[in-house]
Amino acid sequence: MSGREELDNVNPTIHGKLGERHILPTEEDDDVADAIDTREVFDLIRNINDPEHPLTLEELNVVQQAEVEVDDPGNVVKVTFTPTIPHCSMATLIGLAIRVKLIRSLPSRFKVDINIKPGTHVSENAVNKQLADKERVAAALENNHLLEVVNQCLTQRD
Amino acid sequence: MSWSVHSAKPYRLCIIHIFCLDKMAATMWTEIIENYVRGEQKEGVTSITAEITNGQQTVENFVDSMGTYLMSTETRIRAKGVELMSEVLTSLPRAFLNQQQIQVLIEFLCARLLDHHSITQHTLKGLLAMSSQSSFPPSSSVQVMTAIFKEVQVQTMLQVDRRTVYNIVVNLLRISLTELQGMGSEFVLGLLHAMDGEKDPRNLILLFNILPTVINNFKIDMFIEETFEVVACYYPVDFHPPPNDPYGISREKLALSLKTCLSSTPKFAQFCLPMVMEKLSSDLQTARLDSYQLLQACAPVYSQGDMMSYIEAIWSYCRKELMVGASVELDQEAVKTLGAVVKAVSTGIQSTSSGGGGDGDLNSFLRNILTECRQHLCEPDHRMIHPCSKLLVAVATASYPACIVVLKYSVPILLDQFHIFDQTRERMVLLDIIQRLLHSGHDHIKEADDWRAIHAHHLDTVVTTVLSTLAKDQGVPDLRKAGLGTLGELVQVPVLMDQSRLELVGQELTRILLEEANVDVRCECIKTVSCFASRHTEFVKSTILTTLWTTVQKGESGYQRIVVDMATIVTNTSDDLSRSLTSELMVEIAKTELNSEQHLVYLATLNTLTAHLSSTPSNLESLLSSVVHPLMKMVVSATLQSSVEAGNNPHCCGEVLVAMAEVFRTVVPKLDTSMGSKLCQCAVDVFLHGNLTSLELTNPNTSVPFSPLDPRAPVHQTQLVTVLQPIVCSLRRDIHMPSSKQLMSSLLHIAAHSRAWLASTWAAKGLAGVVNKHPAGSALDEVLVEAEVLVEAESLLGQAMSSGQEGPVKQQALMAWVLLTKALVMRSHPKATTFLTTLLRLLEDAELGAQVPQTLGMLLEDMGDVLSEGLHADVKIMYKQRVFLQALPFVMALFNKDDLQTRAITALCHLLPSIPRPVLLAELPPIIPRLVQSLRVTDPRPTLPILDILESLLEETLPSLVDQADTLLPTLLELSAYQASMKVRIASLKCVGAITSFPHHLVYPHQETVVRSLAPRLDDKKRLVRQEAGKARTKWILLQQDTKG
Amino acid sequence: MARFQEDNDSMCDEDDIFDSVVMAEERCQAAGYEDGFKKGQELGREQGLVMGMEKGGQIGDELGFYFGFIVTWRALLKNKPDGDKDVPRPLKIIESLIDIIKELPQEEPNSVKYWDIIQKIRAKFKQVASLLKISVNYTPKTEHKGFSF
Amino acid sequence: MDGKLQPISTLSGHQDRVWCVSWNPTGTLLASCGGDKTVRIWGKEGDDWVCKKILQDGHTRTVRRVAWSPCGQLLASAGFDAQTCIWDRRSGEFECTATLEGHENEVKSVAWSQSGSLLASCSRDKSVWIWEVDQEDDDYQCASVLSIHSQDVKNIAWQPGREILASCSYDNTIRFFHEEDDDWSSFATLEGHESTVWAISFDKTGSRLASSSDDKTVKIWQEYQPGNPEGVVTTDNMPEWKCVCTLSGHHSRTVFDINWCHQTGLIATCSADDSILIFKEDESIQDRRNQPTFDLAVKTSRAHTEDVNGVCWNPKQPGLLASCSDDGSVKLWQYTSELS
Repeated sequence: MSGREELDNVNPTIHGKLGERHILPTEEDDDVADAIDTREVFDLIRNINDPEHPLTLEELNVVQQAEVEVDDPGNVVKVTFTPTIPHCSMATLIGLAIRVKLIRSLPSRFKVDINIKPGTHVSENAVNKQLADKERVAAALENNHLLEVVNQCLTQRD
Repeated sequence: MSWSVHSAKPYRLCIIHIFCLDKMAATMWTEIIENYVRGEQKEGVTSITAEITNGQQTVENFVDSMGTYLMSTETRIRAKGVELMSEVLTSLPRAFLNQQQIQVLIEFLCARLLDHHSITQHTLKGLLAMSSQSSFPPSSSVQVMTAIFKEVQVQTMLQVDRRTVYNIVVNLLRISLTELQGMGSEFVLGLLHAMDGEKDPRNLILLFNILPTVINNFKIDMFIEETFEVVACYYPVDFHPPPNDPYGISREKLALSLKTCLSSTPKFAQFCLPMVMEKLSSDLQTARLDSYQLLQACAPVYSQGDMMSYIEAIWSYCRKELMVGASVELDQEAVKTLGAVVKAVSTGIQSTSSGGGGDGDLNSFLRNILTECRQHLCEPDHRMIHPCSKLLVAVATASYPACIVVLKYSVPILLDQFHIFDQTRERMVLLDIIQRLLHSGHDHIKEADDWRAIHAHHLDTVVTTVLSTLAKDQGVPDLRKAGLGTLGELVQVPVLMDQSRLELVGQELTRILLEEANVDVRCECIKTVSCFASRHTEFVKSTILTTLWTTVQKGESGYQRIVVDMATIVTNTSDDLSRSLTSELMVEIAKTELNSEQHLVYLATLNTLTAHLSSTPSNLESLLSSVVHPLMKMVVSATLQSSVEAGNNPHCCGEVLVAMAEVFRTVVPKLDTSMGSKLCQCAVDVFLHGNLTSLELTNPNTSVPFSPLDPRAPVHQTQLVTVLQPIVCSLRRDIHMPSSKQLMSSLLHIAAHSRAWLASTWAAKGLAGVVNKHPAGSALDEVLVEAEVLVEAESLLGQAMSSGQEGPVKQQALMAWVLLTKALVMRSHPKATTFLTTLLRLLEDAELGAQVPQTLGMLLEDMGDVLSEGLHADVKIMYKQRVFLQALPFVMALFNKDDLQTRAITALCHLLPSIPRPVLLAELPPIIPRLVQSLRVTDPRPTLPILDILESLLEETLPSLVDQADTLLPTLLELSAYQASMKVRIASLKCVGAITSFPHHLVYPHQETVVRSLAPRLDDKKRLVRQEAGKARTKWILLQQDTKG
Repeated sequence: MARFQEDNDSMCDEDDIFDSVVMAEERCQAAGYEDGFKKGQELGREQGLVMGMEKGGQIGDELGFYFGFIVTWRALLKNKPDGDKDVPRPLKIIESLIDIIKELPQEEPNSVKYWDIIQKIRAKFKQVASLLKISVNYTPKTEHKGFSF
Repeated sequence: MDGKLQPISTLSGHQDRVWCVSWNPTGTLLASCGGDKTVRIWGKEGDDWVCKKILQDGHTRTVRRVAWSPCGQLLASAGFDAQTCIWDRRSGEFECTATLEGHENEVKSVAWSQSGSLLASCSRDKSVWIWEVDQEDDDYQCASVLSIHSQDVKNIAWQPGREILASCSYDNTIRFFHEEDDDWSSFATLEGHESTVWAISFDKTGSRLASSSDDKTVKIWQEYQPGNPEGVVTTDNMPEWKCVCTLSGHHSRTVFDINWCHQTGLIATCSADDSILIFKEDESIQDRRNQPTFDLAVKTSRAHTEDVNGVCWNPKQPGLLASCSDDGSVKLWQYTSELS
């Protein structure tokens, strides 16, 4: 709790959460193939914990379903996220958490692009470039300290 | 040494002139005692106690014969002596010793306290024994306590001995409070001194429990602070019970009893409150938690003044807590605390309007917090409004004066915001808060004027404002829900609802009930209407309900839904409304021109109503006369027509009968003995003896006699057994069943021979129900023998007669047999085993075998319509376990027959789910290998239930399963790719995930393999499978966290 | 209408009387701005100074670390017997490194050149360490907040 | 497109993504390395390619790149564990005879000079290290530490025939280094790529350099010696490099690796778009030196099921290409041109 004072954004606005996805009869049907859609991808990332607040990225509006693009046949997923404040020093970590979550949960065939919503962060390009560099990401995930931090963001709080 | 000799004197003196020394007796036990004192054998105690209790010897003799040891100059011997003596005294019956004896012994023991410290513990045991004697003379308690406080250094002793002292205190406080009060401060200080620095949780619990008594019954004013300190030093409790500690003392228990101490007297306030305030600022969540709970306990006890002087501080802490939102639990506690405190300070204050005194303070406090909250209330788009509103609601709920101030202030603000913000989300937030505030109001505010004051600014607009959110074009259902919620509160505000607004609201709500497509919104609307009705019953009845009912009667599309909604509304509102709807329904049901589908709808609704009404015993009589009998009459009279007419009479339709039976099943179990017997008698008269008079009916065409329980009777008659069954099977067990023998055997015949499926099934159920409750004896036994002949010998095993119908006959027979067996095993009737064995043998039967596994499931699961506890069935404990254990060998045997393995597995699938967990865990180990192996079968669909069971078991990390991990994982991973069934894929993925809860060293080696082989599952064509795969994979990936990091 | 007249007159009359008052606002504003600006300048200078000292301190700390290390090793190497093939190379680089550190310009630390030299020093130091087969590297005291990988 | 690229075989075994493939000088052995922390040595047995050796417990983290010494006896591996390992097979077995430490973090590439007397390594610590090799007693002495790049250095390559080193970086530039009065320094900076330059590869002559980048393009750079006929200005008597050709619009994502075949002159590129491309220079052009044209000879869109991380031409068998990918597989391909 002592860290509370050092928060970048002490008092964020929180937003409502989407309800659980309603299961359609077709999803129960063995023979129908359900395409991977934006909601499915959004469901993967919306519950990621913010590194600083006891809140999820969805509650902080860092990620929104509208900012998720999915092309299932084309094997492309694009996620744009919005840091809570323009100088948020955690932006890279959040981005990394999103990427790791998707690496772990999406079929490997997908190409995943993660970017900061244009104009919402001071060092937008630097962060984007770093998140796009798979060599750096790979190295990061071999760093136990970092890995732990990321995993904390990815472990369900209940 | 010298002192020990001298200290032995007082004993000799008292003994000598109190007991007449009897040398004979003295020698009695020398041997036993000798052995004991030498420490060679302990049994001595029991034999001595025995002889004393059965009067062969007296305590006096005993003590006497102890003399030499008690006087010995050797400390060890004296110690041993006293120990033995105390042991014996302890093991004496509670009411054995008389006052005089006790006094003497106390004299002696108290004197012992002066002796060597190694003797003290035994002495104390003796004293404890005395204090637990029922005829302990209260007068002596002072002597005992004084001696202890004077001579015993409690804190220097062992935990057990300290405990002995505390227990003595406990006893004495119980026996002789008044005498001890005489000791005054001596006692209090003594106790405080004795317990000062106590560390052992077991002792502390004990002490915390007696302290309130002391605090409230002794004059502690001169040393309140000392008293407080002695207790407070344990606050907040920091204690972590050792793993598997036998005493089951938890941090919570300690905290609780400590709380009761601290909140036991208002005198503590001056010290306690500052302490709590300090703890409230702690970073430790537990500390804060305790502090909130302590405050809640103290608030009602401590003086208003004290609480008032800290209320500001408390407010700011609670506020901080909610703003930060560290944990839900803390939030709730903070809110509760605030409420409790405000409640406490408001007591005795009528309204805050009149200034001065405590209420003045309260008033200013409320003003402060309201001004603090104002800004947040004006920002419905900001998260702060949520904690803020929670706090306000808590305050408002606390007391009348608080409520009125808060509402007067905040409701207008919120309504203004409502007009400023037109975004759905914000509006919902606002409505929600308004609703909760108004709700708090209804508990406190009775005066119309108060309400008028609260709604002063918008008296005429508020209702319309809220109604505006309900308009059709309001896109979002959630907003409509919120609107309805608020409306539900508004309609209960007296001043708001003049005739015109009543009309307005009434129309709107009716419209929603008729037109609204969204289920959630309709549910909310039903709630609202219910609130509405509870205030304006007549109005709602005459407008909304009437409109709805007419639409229903038109039978237009959606009428089913509406009639259900109506039922909910009336049951929420009042029995009167429920009754009137009931009678409306009965009228409809009586109409034979309606089609059976309508009948089913009405009967279902009728059932809901009866369920509600019958929960009040006083309603039962009227239900019998207005529902049960009329229905019975309906169906019986229907069957009196020629079968042709009966054919197209809905009252002869099987489904309708079943639906009616449901209604009966709702009412009958609730009937008391007399009502039950009457109904039962009537039913038997009608159906068994064909005596229609009790239904005021006569059989028009004598050609067809009314004898429904005769297998030869026309189908539309025999199937009446459907409505008979719930009556004869759902009664209390103490109700005597008239001509039961005849009833049972006719049911048996129908069950076995009737060609009508409906009749035979329900007859079988009826039979089972009766058999299960029927008192043991010849009647029952004969029926069972009859059954063995009729069902077992003829149909099941023997060659059934006319070959053509063999199939169905066997089916019926099996059904009847299963039900009978169930009835018997449940009451664990002597014949149960034989019946069950017959059934189990059938497992290998060429023809029926395939169906037996399912029937095993029937034996164990609750059937609902018969043989369930709710229907007063005779259910002996552990019957499921017995069935399971008897069945298991037969099932396991099947595994050895190649062609029957699948059958074995299906059997397990039906048995396992309904076996109580502990039994399962006990019996499973031998089966597990089979289960795991069964997962290998090429078509895993039948093993689905097993996968489900496995998942739950895996989480328990059952050792026998853990051993299987290496075989299990590959199989599960294989199954997780089983294309033919997503259910199998999902279930197995769940299991894979569950395995991560196994011991880390067992699973970690598999991590790489599992994570890699789950990767392709992420691309499963079914979304639900992908989700499970993702979950499972994450669990496995996160494993590494445990070791590294 | 009448009232309006009245007001109007009164205003005209009292114009000059109130002039000082009216203007006062502007004047105060101007003065206030002046003061504020001065204060701001001073503050800025102070902060700049502190900042500079801090940065300077850090660099000094780092260079000091290197310098102490290599000077020591120069001594050690010189004591080794002649003809030790592991001596000449590190020694040579140490010498050059010492020169570079000594010649580091004290002025205009903002020039690109200055930082190139610092970089060169760091690089050379690593080389020395490597040649001496010692794993040693300078770790600055101050840790910057933030997150990167 | 006048060529064909036919898959010959797929070598599976790596337990994680494969980062890099490299042929030994005689073209008989293929070394691969990757996320499973191992180096694998593949060779031909009969008609099949099989895994001959697995070099484990050299690195504790991902092995990013491997490079054979010109003599073919030594294999250098660069690891994320900040180490460079030297594997010696003179004994017949591959044994780790030296580990070069000094980089602060991930070593991303390693390269031997043509003479084999120099070894270069580069790292995320923004520095390039040059080691002098004494093969006899496995001694590696640090000749220079070059902290010139402003970001991590992705790859390095020695210029054939000369002791000149080129490096490319996350800072979007390519740098050239040479030795002057026994210290090393940078003499040229090639700017033009708009994002990380992932790989560089010299042609046979060394006068041309090909680079591949995160900006999805490939660039061809031409060396201009002092006093070159074109009159390209050179500074302090060092050659100048100019971009003479940019190949764009071929790859749709980052181009991770590029390899210029010294026998056939073909350029192979691979990318995060899962494809492998082969480019062939059009010899018919007059001014090939200043305005070369490279045509797309083959495009294999789904060469692998995931990102393709590395390509390497066999030094002896013309047109034999090895590739490796995130999908954990190494593949061998044979290029054939329809014309020939």
